[in-house]
Amino acid sequence: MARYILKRFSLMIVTLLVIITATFFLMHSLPGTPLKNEEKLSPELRAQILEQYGLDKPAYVQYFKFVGHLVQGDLGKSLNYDGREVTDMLMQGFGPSLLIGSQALLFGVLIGLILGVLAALKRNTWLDSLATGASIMGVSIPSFVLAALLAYFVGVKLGWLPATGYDTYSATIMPSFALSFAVIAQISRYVRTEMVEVLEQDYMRTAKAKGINRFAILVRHALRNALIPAITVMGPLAVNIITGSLVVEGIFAIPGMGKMFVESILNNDYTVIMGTTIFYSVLIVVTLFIVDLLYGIIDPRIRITGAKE
Amino acid sequence: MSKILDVRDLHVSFHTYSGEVKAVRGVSFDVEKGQTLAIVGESGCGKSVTSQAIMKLILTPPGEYKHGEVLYNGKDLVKMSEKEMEQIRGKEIAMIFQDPMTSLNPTMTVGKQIVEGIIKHQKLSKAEAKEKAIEMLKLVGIPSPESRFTQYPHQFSGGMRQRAMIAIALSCNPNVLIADEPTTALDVTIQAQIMDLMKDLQARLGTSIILITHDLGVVAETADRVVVMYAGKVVESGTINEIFAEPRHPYTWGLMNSMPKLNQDRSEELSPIPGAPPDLLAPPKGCAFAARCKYAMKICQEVDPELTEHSKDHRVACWLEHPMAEAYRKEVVEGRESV
Amino acid sequence: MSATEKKEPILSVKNVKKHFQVGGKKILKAVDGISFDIYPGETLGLVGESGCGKSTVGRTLIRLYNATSGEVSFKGKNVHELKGKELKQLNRSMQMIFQDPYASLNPRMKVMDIIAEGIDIHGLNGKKREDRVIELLETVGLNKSHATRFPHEFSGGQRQRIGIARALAVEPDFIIADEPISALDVSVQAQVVNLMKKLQRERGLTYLFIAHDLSMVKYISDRVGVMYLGNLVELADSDEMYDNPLHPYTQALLSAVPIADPSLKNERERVILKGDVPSPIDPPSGCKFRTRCPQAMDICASTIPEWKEIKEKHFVACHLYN
Amino acid sequence: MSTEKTYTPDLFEPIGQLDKRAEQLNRKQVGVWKDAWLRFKQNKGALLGLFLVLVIGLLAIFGPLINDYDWSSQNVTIKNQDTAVDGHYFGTDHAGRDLWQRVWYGAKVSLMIAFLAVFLDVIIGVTIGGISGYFGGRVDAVIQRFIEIIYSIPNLIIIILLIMLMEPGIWAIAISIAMTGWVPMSRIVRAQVLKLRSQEYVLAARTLGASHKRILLKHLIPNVIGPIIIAVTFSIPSAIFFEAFLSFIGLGLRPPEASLGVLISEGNGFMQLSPHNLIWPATVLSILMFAFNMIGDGLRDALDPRMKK
Repeated sequence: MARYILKRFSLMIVTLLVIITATFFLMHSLPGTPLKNEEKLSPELRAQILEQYGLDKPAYVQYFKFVGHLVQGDLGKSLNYDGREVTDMLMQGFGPSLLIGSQALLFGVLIGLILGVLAALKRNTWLDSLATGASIMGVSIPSFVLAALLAYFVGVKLGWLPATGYDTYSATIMPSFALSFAVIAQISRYVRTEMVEVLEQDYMRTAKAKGINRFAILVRHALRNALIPAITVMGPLAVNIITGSLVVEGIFAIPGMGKMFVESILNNDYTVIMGTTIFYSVLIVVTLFIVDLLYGIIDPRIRITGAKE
Repeated sequence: MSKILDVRDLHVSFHTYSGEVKAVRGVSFDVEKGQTLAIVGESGCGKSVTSQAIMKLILTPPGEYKHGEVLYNGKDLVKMSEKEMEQIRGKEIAMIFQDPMTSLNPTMTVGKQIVEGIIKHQKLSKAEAKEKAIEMLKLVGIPSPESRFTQYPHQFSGGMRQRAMIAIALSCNPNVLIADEPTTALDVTIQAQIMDLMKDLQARLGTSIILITHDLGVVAETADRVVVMYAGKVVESGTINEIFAEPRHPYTWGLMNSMPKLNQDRSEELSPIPGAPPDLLAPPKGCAFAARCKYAMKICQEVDPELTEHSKDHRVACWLEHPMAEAYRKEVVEGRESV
Repeated sequence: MSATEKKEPILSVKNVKKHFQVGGKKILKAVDGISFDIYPGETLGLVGESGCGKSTVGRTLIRLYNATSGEVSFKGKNVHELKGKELKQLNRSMQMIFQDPYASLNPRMKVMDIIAEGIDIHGLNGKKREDRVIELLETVGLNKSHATRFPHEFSGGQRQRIGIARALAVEPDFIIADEPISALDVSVQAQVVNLMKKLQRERGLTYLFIAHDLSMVKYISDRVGVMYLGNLVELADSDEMYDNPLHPYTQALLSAVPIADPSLKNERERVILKGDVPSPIDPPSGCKFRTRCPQAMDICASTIPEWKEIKEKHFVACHLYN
Repeated sequence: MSTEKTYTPDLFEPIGQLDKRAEQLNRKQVGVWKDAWLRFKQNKGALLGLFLVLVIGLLAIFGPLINDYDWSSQNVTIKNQDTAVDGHYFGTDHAGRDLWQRVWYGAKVSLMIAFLAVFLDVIIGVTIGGISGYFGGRVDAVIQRFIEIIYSIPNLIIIILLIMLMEPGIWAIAISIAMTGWVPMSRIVRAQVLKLRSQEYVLAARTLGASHKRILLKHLIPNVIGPIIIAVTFSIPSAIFFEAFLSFIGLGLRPPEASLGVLISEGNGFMQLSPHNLIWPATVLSILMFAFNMIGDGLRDALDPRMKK
């Protein structure tokens, strides 16, 4: 097990390094310039600004400086918002995003699980078709389309919930719901497949032959075995929610990281783009690491022998 | 001796994508207390389906109990509700399966899997159930049962897993043990261990055993009575000596002749049964074996023979048993003996 | 088969080892130094329980695996050093029949193309391709109408015969049959075994017959070798092996085979081995069988028993016979 | 045997073994692909999906011929009309352009990008997966480490960074999407090839002396084609989604160019005023994604050997 953790951990570190390096050099090779209103600047002022941000040095010097600062949690200053610390901006944006994202995840996982399990149990009935239909709808309607429609109909037309802003708790409901749609779809699909497979396993028959009642068999034997692999979808789910948040936050005018990221892209705000990219990557890579770890702890086959089979 | 289990004219079908597969088409046999009944036949003959049907382990759908009764101590299991069946399964009738690798839950300790049934049927406390489970592990010959109790199936070897399966099955002292190809997935030396264990436990506990197998050797060494199945039907049944010493159905002959004898001359050919069993999606009109039978008569293609009593225990479903075929049968038997 | 004994061996295996690397630094010694000869026209049976390395032996002989060490010489040439034309020749004269009738035929190819694969590869255009395939189909008891069908339409026994026809297409002299009947029903096994014997009579084929069914092996083989954990423990003429087994493992193996005759039930004395086969990744020291051997001695733990010809043509590796 | 029935002696005449019948094939002759089609046909949802894709595909090609407008001409006098007059079946947008024309033109562009991206996916994914699986050993190990790293970088971030690097346009978008899309494809192909490589029929071909080329062409490719087709059907909606997503956050095509994403993004801006600007392209997009997902589901059931029995 220790070897397994170590292997996963080193992979995580390598991945992060690759991401940071790639992001940095990609940003450096980008066309266009980060300076606002460049044409109005005098050459002296330009040079001064470039120097101030360290942009006059060769790329590799900037890189090492960047990594050095990064380790201390310093992501530099925004080029756009008159020198605001990127770290501060991230911290500010992270709160709303985290709230909305985790609400979406919780709701989505819960509903998805229920749908998936029911669909598998009532295989080839109307319930199964309904759940399958719902999950295909979930992957077919992009979150931003759903968000825009919700904002208009529920927010503007019906006026039940605030269409924009982040002032009251009720404002988080619609964005969370819009984001949870894809989660429901993904989870219910996965759980159904796993569950159907587990239900056909020989050990289910063994359990039944013991005279255990149907409900106990489901809980003790089927669910556990079906949900262990379902843990692995958590990584892709986190990615899904982040992807969705980029647009959904914009639509509902939530002052979160997603909105900030999109704006930084449109403004060529290099330091913010880099900061956010790295932050997202860390988030996802760490999530994947935790998921792997959890999987290893929960599945005795990995926990004990360090590998499946 | 008294009958503990009596299967009468059982029919089981499966509804599949291509149509109704009539897997079991009228099977009757009975099991006596403390005895071992072997059901033999080749793959697809319906022996496994029959064994699972007794415990009502067939999923419906796609399966369907079309007809027949399974009388256990006089009560018909086919008519019982799931709730009532829960009191039968594991407690009265228990089962072990062919593949010990897949028949145990991979994410539950072996101990828990034994305890589960004990708690359900014997109303013991957790501690008592654990004690009983460890006792069972010891009984089936698993060394250091206390530490094995907390291990997972993947930490067991194939033979050990089958022992654990037997421990699960016997933990509530069932009256009938159904063993569905219990040694097929195991190596010869391990197979001998398991068969030995089963015989030993039967002698100690007085359990009746239904042994499902394709291996006539295993049958000869363990069974008291034998049922031979072909294409979802019983073609011959009788005591072990009757079946091996004077088999009467051409299919039973075929099975025996296709195996090399102990001292078979290498230059002598084996006599295989040509062809393959019929597709049970559309079973033939007459005798299902007619197409592969060396001794087929016209009637065999037309009418399916019924199981008739040759002697008290010995029953055969073949037109050669008919009085009108007596002369031909004599000819056939003489021909067989002269070879 | 006394005539064959004086001949030169068609295949000679000298101290062949095949090790696999599994998960990091662990080494699985699937075959750990075995030697034997096969003479033209004979059938050598190779038996043992799962994981003993018998299939690995077969695959190493035909170069599906490269031997870790040792030498396989076929008709006087080292199999693992052949290249180009000589390698092509080897592919024609040495062939293989596989275990799983469902996995050994490509589901996307018609029977015609499956059987003709060897003909196509080696450009054997002596006869028309189609005629040759039909001839082969008839040899294995099938017919012309089967040529245009796909494998999934056939039964296990028929598929196995198609596999045999594919091997025969290149006219080999030596065939490795890797558990060719294990996946088949008893009555169908006899079909395949009879066919193999017929082909041997008619074409003078040499077989290496790998199986775990001891009674079938005895029936088909002239000589039998018994393997345990990557080593040959005993090798002798079939009758000699079954009547007079020397190695304790062979004795146990033979006594464990159930015999389909209830009258013998109480007469036989059985040796029931304790415990399981140890892992080939970390096998016991000395004689690998000592952990389960009812007659193990002190020396068995420290010294690997020598592979010796105890009687004429009867080899065994056991300290009891030193 | 019922004694009441009487049988005539001639019925008891021996006829012996029916040798020929014994070797006869029971089943009807059905090719592998035909069998798959029969299964696919049974799936109503999949058929519906196929139908919808065909309809939208035809409309994307021929739809613009139906009325007399074109996709880029503006007519400021009829801005944001939401009813169908004068052959503006879908009304007009904020610049007075015909929405019917724009939606079908946009659908065509979106489909083109998706097909292009998936085409690149297949080329890269099959090559890398195939090499990795077929050669195995060290080659495989190196490729797999590399893929593991790429896999744990959020694909969204790679896409965004790449697209910032290139001039926005059809190719740039397709390439960016393909840059992450090939990973799952290569995984599928690798897993299949690894499995097939040790199948006995491949071993048989090797013992017959078959060349690498022959094994690849005759044995491996025909047997991995099924899973590839399934993966392709699921990759198309995913590519359509990413195109729309990029356009929505302003990194895709720019108006007046049109794609479904561009139209949805524009429509979102005028949501309050005239929701039909959003609803039409959003509906087409969702139907398209729904249809491809349904087809994928149907194909998986039809081609997946696990379901065959």
